[in-house]
Amino acid sequence: MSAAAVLKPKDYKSATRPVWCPGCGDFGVLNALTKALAGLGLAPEQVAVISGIGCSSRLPAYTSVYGFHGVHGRALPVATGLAVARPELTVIATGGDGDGFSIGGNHFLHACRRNANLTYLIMDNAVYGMTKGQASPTSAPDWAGSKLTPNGPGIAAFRPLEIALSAGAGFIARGFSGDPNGLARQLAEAISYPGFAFLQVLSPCITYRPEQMEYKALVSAGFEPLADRNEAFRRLLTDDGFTTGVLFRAPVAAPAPADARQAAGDEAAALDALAREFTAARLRGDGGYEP
Amino acid sequence: MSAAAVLKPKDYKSATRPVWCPGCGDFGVLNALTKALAGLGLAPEQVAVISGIGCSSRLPAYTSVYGFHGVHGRALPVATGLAVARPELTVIATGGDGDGFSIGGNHFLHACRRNANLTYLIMDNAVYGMTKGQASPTSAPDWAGSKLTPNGPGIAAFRPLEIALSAGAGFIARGFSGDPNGLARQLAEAISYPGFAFLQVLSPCITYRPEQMEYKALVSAGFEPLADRNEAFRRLLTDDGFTTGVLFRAPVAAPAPADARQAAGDEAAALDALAREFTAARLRGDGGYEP
Amino acid sequence: MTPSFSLALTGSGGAGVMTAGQLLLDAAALAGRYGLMARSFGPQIRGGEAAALLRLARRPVECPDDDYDLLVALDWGNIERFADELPLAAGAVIIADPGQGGVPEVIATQAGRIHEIAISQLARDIPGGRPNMVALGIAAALADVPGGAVETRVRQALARHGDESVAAAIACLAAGRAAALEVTGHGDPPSAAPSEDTVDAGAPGPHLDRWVLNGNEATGFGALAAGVRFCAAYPITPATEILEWLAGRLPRVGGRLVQAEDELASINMCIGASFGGVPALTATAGPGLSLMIESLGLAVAAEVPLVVANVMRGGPSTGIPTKSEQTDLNIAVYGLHGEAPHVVVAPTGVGDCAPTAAWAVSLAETLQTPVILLSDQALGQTRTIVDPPGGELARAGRRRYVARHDDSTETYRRYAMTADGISPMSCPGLPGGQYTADGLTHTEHGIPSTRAEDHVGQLDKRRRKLEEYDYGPLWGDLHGAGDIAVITWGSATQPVREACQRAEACGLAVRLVALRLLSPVPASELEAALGGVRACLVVEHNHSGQLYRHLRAWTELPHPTLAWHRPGPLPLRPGEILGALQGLHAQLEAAA
Amino acid sequence: MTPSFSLALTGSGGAGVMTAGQLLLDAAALAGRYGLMARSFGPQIRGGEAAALLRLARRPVECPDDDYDLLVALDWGNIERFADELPLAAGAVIIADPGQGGVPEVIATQAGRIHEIAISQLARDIPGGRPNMVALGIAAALADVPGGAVETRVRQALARHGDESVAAAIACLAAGRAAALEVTGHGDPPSAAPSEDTVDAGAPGPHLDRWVLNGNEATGFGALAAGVRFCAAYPITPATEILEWLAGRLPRVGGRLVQAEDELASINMCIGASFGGVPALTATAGPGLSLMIESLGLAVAAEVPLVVANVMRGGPSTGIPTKSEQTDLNIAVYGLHGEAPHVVVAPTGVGDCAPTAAWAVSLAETLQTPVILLSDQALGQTRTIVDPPGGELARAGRRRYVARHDDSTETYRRYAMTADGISPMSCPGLPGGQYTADGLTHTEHGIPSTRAEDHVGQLDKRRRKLEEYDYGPLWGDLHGAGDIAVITWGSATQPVREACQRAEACGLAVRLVALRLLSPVPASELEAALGGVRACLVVEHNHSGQLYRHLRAWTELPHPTLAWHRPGPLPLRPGEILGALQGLHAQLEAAA
Ligand SMILES: Cc1ncc(C[n+]2csc(CCOP(=O)(O)OP(=O)(O)O)c2C)c(N)n1
Ligand SMILES: Cc1ncc(C[n+]2csc(CCOP(=O)(O)OP(=O)(O)O)c2C)c(N)n1
Ligand code: SF4
Ligand code: SF4
Ligand SMILES: [Mg+2]
Ligand SMILES: [Mg+2]
Repeated sequence: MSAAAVLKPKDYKSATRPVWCPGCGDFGVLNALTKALAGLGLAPEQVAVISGIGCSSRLPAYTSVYGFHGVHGRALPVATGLAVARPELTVIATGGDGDGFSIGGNHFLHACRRNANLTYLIMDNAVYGMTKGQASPTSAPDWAGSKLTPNGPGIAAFRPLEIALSAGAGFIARGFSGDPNGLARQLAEAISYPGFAFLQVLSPCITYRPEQMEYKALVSAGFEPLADRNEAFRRLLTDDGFTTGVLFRAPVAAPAPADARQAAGDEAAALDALAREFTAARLRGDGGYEP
Repeated sequence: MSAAAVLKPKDYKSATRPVWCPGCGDFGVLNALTKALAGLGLAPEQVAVISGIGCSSRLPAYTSVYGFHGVHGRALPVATGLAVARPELTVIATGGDGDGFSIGGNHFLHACRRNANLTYLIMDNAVYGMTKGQASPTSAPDWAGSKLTPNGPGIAAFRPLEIALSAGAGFIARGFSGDPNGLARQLAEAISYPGFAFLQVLSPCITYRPEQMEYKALVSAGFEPLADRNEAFRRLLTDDGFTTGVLFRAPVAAPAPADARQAAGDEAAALDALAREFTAARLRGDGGYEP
Repeated sequence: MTPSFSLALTGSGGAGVMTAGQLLLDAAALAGRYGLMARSFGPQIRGGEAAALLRLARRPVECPDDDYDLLVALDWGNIERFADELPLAAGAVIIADPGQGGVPEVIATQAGRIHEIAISQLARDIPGGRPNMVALGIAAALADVPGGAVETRVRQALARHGDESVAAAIACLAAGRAAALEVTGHGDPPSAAPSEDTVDAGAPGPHLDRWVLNGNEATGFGALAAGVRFCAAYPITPATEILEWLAGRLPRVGGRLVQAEDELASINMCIGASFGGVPALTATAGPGLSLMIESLGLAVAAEVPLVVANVMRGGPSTGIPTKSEQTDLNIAVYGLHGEAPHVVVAPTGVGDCAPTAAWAVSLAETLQTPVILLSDQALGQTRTIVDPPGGELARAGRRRYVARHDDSTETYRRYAMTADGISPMSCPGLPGGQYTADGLTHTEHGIPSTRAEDHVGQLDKRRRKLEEYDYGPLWGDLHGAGDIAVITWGSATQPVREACQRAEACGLAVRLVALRLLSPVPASELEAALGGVRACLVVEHNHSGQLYRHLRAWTELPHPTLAWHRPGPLPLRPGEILGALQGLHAQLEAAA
Repeated sequence: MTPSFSLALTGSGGAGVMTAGQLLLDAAALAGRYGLMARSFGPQIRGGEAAALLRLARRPVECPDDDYDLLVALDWGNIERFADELPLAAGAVIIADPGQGGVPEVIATQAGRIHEIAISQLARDIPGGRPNMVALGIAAALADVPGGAVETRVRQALARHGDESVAAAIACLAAGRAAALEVTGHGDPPSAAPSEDTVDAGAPGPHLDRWVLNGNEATGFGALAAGVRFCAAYPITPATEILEWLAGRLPRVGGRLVQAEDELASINMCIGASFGGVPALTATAGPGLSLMIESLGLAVAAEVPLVVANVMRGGPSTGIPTKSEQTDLNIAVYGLHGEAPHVVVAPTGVGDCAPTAAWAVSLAETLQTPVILLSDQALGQTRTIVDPPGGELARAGRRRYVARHDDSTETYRRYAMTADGISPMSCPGLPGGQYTADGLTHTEHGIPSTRAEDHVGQLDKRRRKLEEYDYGPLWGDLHGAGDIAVITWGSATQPVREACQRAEACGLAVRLVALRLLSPVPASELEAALGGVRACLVVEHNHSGQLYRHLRAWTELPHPTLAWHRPGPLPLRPGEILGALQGLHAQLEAAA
């Protein structure tokens, strides 16, 4: 595709038919994503969507950009490797609440700290959809809908936004799959943020959490972007989990990870110099034997 | 050892000589722990100390209680399994900041949520001691003391107390290895707490972070136990990382994980009943064939 | 050879083919039949096309047949997805609903007799009627499952939905039966006429004590019966049912289950519980097993008993989670870093899952080692009618030792060098038994050591305890006595066994060795079992012949020994194995 | 046989034996010698006892000798810990400082000539003098390393500490040298007199182009030279130096290193970078490799090139992190779940680390597969004087393909079936090449599939690309032509090679096959190399004979083939292998 062509949202969709159940919230997320990409005018080959395993993690193949459908819980490190190695690309990591907060929780913590330039979009349905409906970290302690925890998980639900803030994320937002336009706007903002941007999307699982069809009535666009971490914390203390919008946007992006990439210069010469560091000649302070 | 005998701190030490460098902060932690155990009058065989890998994780073998020196990063799940399977024991998980916050970060998050009855004591020296001094999650972004990150890790330091609070821990404290008496008191409180208790101990690494010898001048006993999560958050917003004491103590322990253990009753009869659930007889609604 | 009848019920999501299939299998059980039912789904998470694949017989059967005698299609949605899985027998009966459009080519081109029944119309004609109940009536009639048994089962299953539902279903059954007998010609079902060993649906009898269950449930039960009282769980297909079964049952025997954040946690939680003296198990599949590898090595080094039930699915990586393959033998045996000998066992059929799971628990506890039980999707998720286990199930018995508590001169020698390699083992709560379990190379006391004598001594000890243990007759099952042998394992055992029976019926005697103990390799038992054999075939359901390579590494196999194997997703069928056996035989004859 | 001189410098923490040892090795390099130095530490994290273990020679040597000719003890702190590691030659010279107490029994009882030198007193007598510099003077004198070379090296090393430091050190050297020659008798060093091939310390010459480095640095260099431009790191002994070396050097060639939170992250970061077209490597040891297993399977299935340099240490579990063992072959080859063929290679010595690392990178990139490079602590951490690699190092070359971007009729076939099994590979940024890489079984386009033709097709393709590739002569190194053969790999190669040379010197011709390619097994090359062999020995440094079993599984070995192996922590020494060879020879003679 030539850069000049103006692409529509549908141009960011592939021909592959989603495996999702009819009515699954993830359809709305796919729509919002394609809308956001079109809105930003990004060339599909400059975008990569990276995921783990779960219903939601099937998303990459339904787009026309580069995709990576990895293993359960590891979307973020794959995305980080790609973003660090190829900083000119637009990298979006995605997946479910189980993938991201349960098995992938450690990468979430450290991705927030590391602040590589990528967007992390979690489709949160408070359940493991793909494995037929077990409790996820965001399930309520008394949700007794799974045979694995017949009396409910019995433990406090995971608070994604608070954790992201504690861990150091610079951009934090919440969206709702039932509001594709709002979600597309939030996504576009997240993608444009020059660092790690986290976006929790409430995305109902029609099959194992049919009660989530009520989300529509519960959500309200209440967050206004705050630039101060402490204020954002205070705002969260009264959050009911259904407020949408951008909660926090750190004014300056933290520096890129570790040492900045240096110009490659003359590679052959550099390698030569490195090899010379090993020579015995160096041990007496000179540059080697050149007859 | 008979329960009647009054044990002294030294009775909780083993004959094994620590591998730690002379002056390592972990000696102070060992002393405080044995003091706390003696103070609580716990029988050594009723206590288990579980660790991962690192200098600090060597601690269990230096005690006379049951110990488990597992693999890197997995102290908490081992301790959780033990605490859930044997609720009458006193279970203490321990290790370093690398073990607990880097490779073990996910277990930390979920142990805070799960609230099993155990104590987690992190010896935080903001470095990987055992592997010769690389940056850990709690290292400052500009700490350039490691060849692996010659310009410093460049990313925000991990905030253990904030994360613990966000994740749902019910007891959160900070101690200092240079104050074994205060630390012993905090430890005793943590051990007595009927749920998950987290204790970050500033424990200098004399070898790779000699500048930490200054901690003595920096720490101050400033936390007073708060019972309100939001207040604790507010308190943390002004924390400099060197305030010690109990920050947070949730008034009521959350329930034990998942379903409560039921009386075993007659095992043989229970197994028999379970086997009968498989029979064809059940498919017609009766109890099987008994000629 | 087992005379049997195989049938498939297909339809789109929501059509209820799985319910119909399961009711038919249950009814067959009530009627004294044996049989099994596998489920096949399209890629949609829910609501896609589905097929219930049944086989019914008057003798025990535990594997699918070569092809299907009957196909009842509620509709044709995406039937081509199942074409590979649905080989139709010559002269098979195909029941098509004309209201669903023409018979698709993949089906029509197969040699079968197509009969039309307006299934959905029949259902619509009955108030509250449902097409899948009509299909059940059709299938039962053509599969010769007594109507009384079907009715009994349906009444019981629908009771909670009220009398009207039951009545509607019964009417549908009758309509289906009548239509089926009409279109196919009365009294002419493709299977044999009702034989004397079909039990009256109402009659009680020993057949009602048979188990109707899948291998996952059976595995959970065997573990529980052997003494497992702790489980840490992270869901994964196709192992989740083991965990779910235990979640509901452990509390009844004073046990506990924890849902873990991931498999790194679940395996270590099991280690913690077992260190505490409580027998522990977790269940997983390939990706989860991969994540447990490091900590399994810890369990080997620290000598912590535990069982991992690994339910294999198509690999590598995420592979095909819903399909069966015997593909994790390599990782199960060789996957640990360092020298980490442990035990690997596999059940040889659904009926063997409970005894093998119990044995796994008892081996783990006795030998203070992790045991990996290799089940697979075919065993785990195929609902099967089996005889309950014959003998007593094995039970956990851990060697315990407590230091005399006034003996303070020496600390507890947890890893003492013993002749049989099994050391005393205390556990928290026992006074005087304190020690620190360690994954570092350690002394007999458990103190870290880098000395050669400790390292080599403990390596020797841990190998010795596994190699010198007497595993008894459970190491493998032997059948037949020909001078051609087949070696196999796990779920391949049942199709191989049936292939051997068929070979025997054609006059070709075959000796079958089904290994239950996969590591350490029972080399001397195996070599004895193969005494006098002229040629050997190693059959398994994977791409590279993992058992074949493993046996080459550790035993002397007869010459020639051929490897016959192929990967999933299609199940192994007796006919293809019979073909391989006949090929080997012909080769020998030609050479002779 | 290599005439060589082996010596040990021992002392408590802070005594500076490692510095002295390293300066001696460096000086030997300046003097045109070859040699190596291993380090041994007690259990203390810092400040415990330590030993520098050197071997110096006039011909290339890359392994320790059977025993030590000289022991210079700065003090005796916990010397018994090193007793196993310090076998003294008959007539070895022991230099003891009388100020440190009597010579401990473990040393005194060995057959050696004990000489007393008041090392610390001599140092105290020199303002700013340090005992380790006196010890260096002693060792250099007795090892016949020219004083000029030592002085040159010491001047250069201490220059930044100022002239006074340098002067003090030089005085210590002289004092040590004088004392050593005095107590042992002038001109009577236990090694041969200075031979003509000892270079004048001041003279430049081609020997100054030799490399003085350890295998970890060499591995990092080889990878970098081959094209690696991304590394994700999680520290672990004894692999950390690879990561640290790269951290400092990658930026100079435009590459980047990220410190990861754990190995699950580091391997997946490499996958991400490589998916992005940037050759990637990570380094780890057994526990970390275990954690990477699941994602290595993903790299196999999604066909993502990458290299894992696994530096082996004592196992299982945490084992002995600081000691060498060849113990991770099993997990490297068989550790992945499902059918996940990939490549495993091992360098055959420190000098081979750079070329093998470069080859690993080029194989990964060409074959679109993960490659595991098996180094070990002995290779990784032994500072060695070697000739720089002879030929060009291999370089990464990935097969790229971009769909014509106006060709919109078909999406990119990333996993197209090709004759050689290697598919076209695009990467983000290339227009028209978009695809989704997937660990699920997939079609040629990368779309998830559960169909047999896709599953079997892709399994076949991935096996084919590895099995039909021409690996060229690097598959293994051959030496000698006897009718007894030794097969070995990795760091065992050097002691085996020396054993073969010694056997040859005693008239026993031995053929040596050192495998560099461990998986897929180069079966036909190996069988050809063993043509005409009467008997074979498989030598390795582990407990169960992992290579032996692996070769049995995949090749036909000569009869008889004996497995000779033992675990660490003690290094393999040529003498014990020679013994095994002679034993095999005697057995053959007896049978003949
Ligand atoms: C290592 C590993 N463990 C477990 C699984 C099984 N598994 C697949 S998806 C999934 C959970 C998915 O939940 P979530 O991420 O919330 O996605 P959703 O399906 O709800 O969109 C699990 C446990 C796996 N594939 N790999
Ligand atoms: C899986 C794995 N990865 C890496 C290591 C190497 N390792 C050992 S200890 C350690 C870090 C220790 O740091 P910390 O937990 O802070 O303990 P400290 O030594 O500082 O007390 C690492 C990375 C290991 N043993 N296992
Ligand atoms: S199971 Fe739930 S999350 Fe998965 S596709 Fe269906 S509705 Fe969506
Ligand atoms: S390296 Fe640091 S943390 Fe480790 S023992 Fe020494 S002082 Fe303590
Ligand atoms: Mg979910
Ligand atoms: Mg630390």
